[in-house]
Amino acid sequence: MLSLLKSKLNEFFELVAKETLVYLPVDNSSGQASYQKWKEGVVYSSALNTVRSAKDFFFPQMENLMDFKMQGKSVEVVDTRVEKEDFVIFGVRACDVASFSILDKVFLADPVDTYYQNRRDHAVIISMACSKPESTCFCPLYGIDATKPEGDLSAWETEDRIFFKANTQKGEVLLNNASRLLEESEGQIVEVQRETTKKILEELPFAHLDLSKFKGENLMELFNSPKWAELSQSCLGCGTCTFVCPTCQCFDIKDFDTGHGVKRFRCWDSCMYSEFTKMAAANPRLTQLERFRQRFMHKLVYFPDNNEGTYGCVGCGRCLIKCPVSMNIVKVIKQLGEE
Amino acid sequence: MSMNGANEFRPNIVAFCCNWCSYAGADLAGTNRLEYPAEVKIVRVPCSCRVNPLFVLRAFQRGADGVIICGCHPGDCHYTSGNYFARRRMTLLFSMLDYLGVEKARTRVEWVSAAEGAKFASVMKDFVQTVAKLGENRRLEDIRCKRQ
Amino acid sequence: MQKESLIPSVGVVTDIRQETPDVKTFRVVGLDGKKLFEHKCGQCAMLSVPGVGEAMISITSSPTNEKFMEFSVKKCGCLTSWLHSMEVGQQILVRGPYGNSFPVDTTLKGQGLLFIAGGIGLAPLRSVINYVRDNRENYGDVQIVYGSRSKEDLVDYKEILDEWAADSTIKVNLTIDKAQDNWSGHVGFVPNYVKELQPALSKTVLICGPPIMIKFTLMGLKDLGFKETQVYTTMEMRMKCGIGKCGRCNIGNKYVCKDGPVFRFDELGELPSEY
Amino acid sequence: MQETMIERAKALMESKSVVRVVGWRIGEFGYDVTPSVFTTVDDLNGNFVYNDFCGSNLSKYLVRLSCEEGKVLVFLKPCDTYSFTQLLKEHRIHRDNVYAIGIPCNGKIDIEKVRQAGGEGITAIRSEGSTVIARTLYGEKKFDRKEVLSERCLNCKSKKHVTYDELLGEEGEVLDSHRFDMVEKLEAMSSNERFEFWRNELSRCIRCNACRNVCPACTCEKCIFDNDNSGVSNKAAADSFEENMFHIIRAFHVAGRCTDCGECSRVCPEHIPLHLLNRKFIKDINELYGEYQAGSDMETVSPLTSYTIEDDDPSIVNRRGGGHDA
Repeated sequence: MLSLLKSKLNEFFELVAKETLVYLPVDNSSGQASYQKWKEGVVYSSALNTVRSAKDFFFPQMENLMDFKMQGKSVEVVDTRVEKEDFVIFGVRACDVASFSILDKVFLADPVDTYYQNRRDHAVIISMACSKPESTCFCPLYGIDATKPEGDLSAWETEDRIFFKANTQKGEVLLNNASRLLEESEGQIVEVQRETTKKILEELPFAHLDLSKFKGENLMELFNSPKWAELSQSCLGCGTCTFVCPTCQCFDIKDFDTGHGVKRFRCWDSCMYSEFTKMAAANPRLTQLERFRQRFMHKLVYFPDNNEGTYGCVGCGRCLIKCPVSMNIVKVIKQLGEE
Repeated sequence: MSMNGANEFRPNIVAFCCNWCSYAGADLAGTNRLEYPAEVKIVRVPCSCRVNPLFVLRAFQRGADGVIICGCHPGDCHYTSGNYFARRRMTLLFSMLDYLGVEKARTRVEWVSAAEGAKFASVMKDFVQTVAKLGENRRLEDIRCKRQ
Repeated sequence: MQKESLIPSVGVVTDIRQETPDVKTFRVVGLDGKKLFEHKCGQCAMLSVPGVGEAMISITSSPTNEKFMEFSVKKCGCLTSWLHSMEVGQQILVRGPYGNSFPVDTTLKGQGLLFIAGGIGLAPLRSVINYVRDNRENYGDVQIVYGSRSKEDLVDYKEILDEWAADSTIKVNLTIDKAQDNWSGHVGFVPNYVKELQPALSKTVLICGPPIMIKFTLMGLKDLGFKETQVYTTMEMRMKCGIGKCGRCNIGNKYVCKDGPVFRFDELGELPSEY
Repeated sequence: MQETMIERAKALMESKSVVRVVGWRIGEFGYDVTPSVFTTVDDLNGNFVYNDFCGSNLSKYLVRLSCEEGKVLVFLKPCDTYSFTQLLKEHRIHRDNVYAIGIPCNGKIDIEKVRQAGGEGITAIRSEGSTVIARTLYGEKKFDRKEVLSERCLNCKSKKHVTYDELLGEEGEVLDSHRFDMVEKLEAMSSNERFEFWRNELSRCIRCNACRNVCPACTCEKCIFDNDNSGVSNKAAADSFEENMFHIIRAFHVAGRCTDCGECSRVCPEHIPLHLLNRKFIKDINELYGEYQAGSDMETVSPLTSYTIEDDDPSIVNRRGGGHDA
C-alpha cells in the first residue's frame, strides 16, 4: 500500500495545493473542527467529525445563483457562476461520504441542479477511515463501513503514517502527482486497525437499532402515531439538527436588492422553522409537532420509500451531540420503532 | 463613499432627524443659506426614539460610513420623554458597537433644536470631518451593497 | 424543460386583460416573440420579478396555443400586486414548466368531462377546457360548472359567453354567490349547484377552487354516487421551488411539484392529511 | 434530591393539585437529558431525572404550558427562578396555573468540556463528590468536576431562589461572581483586537437560531428575523454584516430583560460565547443606570423602559475607559 509519513503531511498538502485548492478539517478556537482551506501553517485535525458536515462543499449554506440587471422595462439575467476549479477535500469520514450519494439522489435527479453538479464534478474526495468512533456514532446501522470509507481516495491514519488507496481515476491521478512523497509499505497494520475498529463499531450502542418498522407500508400508522406529541414537546424549533446534518437539503431561494441590482441567492432552510412551509395557500404545518414529525418521517419513511430503501440518515451522530434539548433521531427510532 | 479628483475620501452620512426639532433645524440651516456637507442624507423620523437599533445597522449595511441621530434637547421632546429613551438605547447600542470593534466615532447623537440652524450645520461639518478621517466603513459593511 | 433548472428565461408581457376587479390575465412570449416553452394541461410556471420574489402560477392557456402563454393572476400578495401594476412591454422572468398534468391524452380520452371551478380556480382548468375544445372529437360530453362571488368576479367571462357557451357541444352552468341586479342566472354556492344539476355519473370530474369549495363539492359528488377515482384536482398552490428539491411541498412521500400538482382524490386519500 | 423531587411530584399529582409536571427526562447516556412533560406517576418513576446535566432552563416551557388546562408543576433551579420571575413580570406566564418548586443546584457539567478533556465515547456518566466518572467505549475515565463545570456555573451569580411556592433543600445566597471579568478583558483590548475577537467568534455562526429559541427572554409571537416583511429575515448570514446584525439585535432585544441564565451559550453548536454580548449590556446598564438584575423581583422598572433626567448622553461611550481606537 502507498503511504505517507505523517511528518510529511504538510509537504503533501503543499504539493497538492500547487494544483488545486485543498480543504481539510482544522481545530478552531472553539476546540472543535471545521473545514478550512489549506495554507502554510494550517494543521490537519484528526477530530472525528467537523461541526458542520462536508455537504457545505456541494451545497453551501449560502450561494449566489444569479444577478439581475434592470433598466426600464427590461430585465437581464446574469449567470454569476465562474468556472470552478477542481478542489480536494481531505479527511472526509465515511458517514459524510455516504451523505453525498444521498444528496445526489435529490440534486442530481431530474431536473439536475447544475450548481450542485458543477461542484460535485470538480471535487476530489479523500476520505479518512475512523479508528476511534464516538458512542453517538451509528453508521453501521445503515451499512456504512467506517473502516473503509468510499471517495476518490481512501485513507487510513496510523501512529506515524497515512495509508492511501485510490478508488477512482481522479484518486490515482492525485496519488501519481504526489508520488515522490509516497512510499510503498506493508499494509498489514491497516488491516489490523480495521479489525480492531470493527469490533468497537459492532458494539456501538446504536449500531443495531430496529428499523424494520420504518417503511412505506407503515407510513400512515407512523404518521398518525400518538408518540409524536410527546417526542416533539421539548423541541425548540431551532435549526441546529438540520444545519449540522450531512443529509438535510432543504433550501430557500430569495432575492436581495443591493440598491444597484438584485442578487438571487439560495440558502439553507430548516423544516423545523415555523415559516418554512408558508406558501401561497397557507401553512400546512402550523405546529412544532407537525414540523418535527416531517423531519423524521422524511428521513426514515418518505425518503427510503422514494429511493429504494435508502434512509436519509448516515448515523454521523452530530444531531445527538448538538441538539440543545437532546432530542434526536435515535430517540425517535427507539420510541416509534418498538411494536 | 466617493472619491473626488484629489483622492479625498467623502463619506456617506445618514442623519436621522426628529421631525419637531432637528429636522426643522436642518430646514433653518437651509433657509439661512448655511452650508453643510452634501454627504449628509437626512432621514426624517417622528421622534429620535423612533430610531430602532436596526435602522442604524441597516444604514451601515446600505453604505453609510457614519450615522448620526439628532433629536430635541432633553426636556424638550414633543412627546415629553421620547428622547430620554432614545438616549439610553443609543448609549447601549453605541457601546455595543464599540465592544464589537466598530469605530465609536462613526456613531453620534446630537440634540439640535428648531432654532439651531447654525448648530446643525456645524455638527454636520464636524461629524463628516471625523468620519472622513476614519475612512470607509469596513467593519459593518455588506460587501454586496458596495458598488464595484 | 429548460436546461438550467433554476435560471429563468426572460419573458415579455404582450397583453394584459383585466378579467375581474382583482384578476388580470397576462400574455407572455419570449424575447424572440415566440412561445417560451411547450407545456401540458395543468402544468405551472414560476413567474418572478427581481427583488420581489417568485411565485408558482398555473398556465391558463392551452398547449394547443402555439403563439404564447397566458397566466391569470389574482392580486393577493407582494409579487401578484407587482404583476398587477405592470404595463405591456414589461419583462418578467419565467421558468418551467413544472409538475405533471391532467391525463388528457390517456385516461381522460373518450371520457365525458365535468369541470367544476370556483373563482380563480378556473385558471388551471381553462387550459384543459380549451385543449379539449381543440381536440373535441377525442372526448364525450363536456359540462362546465363555474361559480364566483359575483358576476364581476367571473374570470374569462367574455370567453365563457362568446366561445364556450356558444359551442353547442359544451354545457355551461354559471352561478354566483349572491343575487344581483344584472344577473338572471343561477344564484348559490357551487357545491349545492352541482348537486342540483345531477351530472351524469359516467363523467370524469376536474375540480379546482378554494379548499372549502373543493371539500364540500367532493362530499356532494360522493353523495351523488361519484367515486374518488373519478375526480381530479390540482394543488399548485403548495409548490415552492418547482423542481422537487427544496423540501416543502411533500404530502407524505409525494411531492406536489413532481408527483403533482394534479392528483386524483383516491391518491390523496392514501396520504397523510397534511395539506 | 432526585428521589425527593419524584416523591413530591407524585404526591402533588395524586392529590390532583397538579395535572402535569415539567422536568427532565432520562436519556441514553446520562448526560443527554431532555426537558419533558410528565403526566403519569409511572412515567415519573421510570424516567424523571435530576442530575448534573439538567442544565436546561424549564421556565420558557411555561409560556405555553401555563395556558393549558390544569395546573403545571415546575422544578426551578436558582437561576431558572430569575427567568421565571422575569417572565411573570412580563405577563407571559399565568402564575395561577403554575406550582413552582425551587430546587438546589450545585452547578451543571458541560459535556462538551468533558469531551474536550478526553472524554471520548461516553456511554454513561455520573458525579461522585468532586469527581466525574465516565464509562466510555475506551475504558473508565475520571475528571475533576470543577474542570468540567460549565462556564456559567463557574461564574454563578446566585444560589438564591426568587419566586417559588415551595423549596426543596436549603436556600442559598446571592453570590459575588466574577462574571464580568471576561467583558472587562475585552473592553481593555484595542478596537482592532476586539474586532478580530468577535469576527473569529461570530463568523462561525450557522444561524440555527438555537440561542434565540432557547432564550427565556425571547418570547415574541413572531420574531423580526422570521418576518418576511421586516427585510431582515434572511435565513442564512450572507456576510459578516448579517452575522453581526443578528447577534447585536438578538442581544439588544433582551437587554434589560436578560437574566444571564447562560442558555444561549450552552446551546450554541459552534460554542460562540454569546453570553459575553448579553453581559456587556448588563454591565453597561449597571454602570450607567444603576445596579439592575433582571428577574430579581417583580417591582423594579426595567432600565430600558425608564430613564432619569440626569442620564449621560451617548457620547459617554467615547469617554469611558477601556480600549482605544486603533
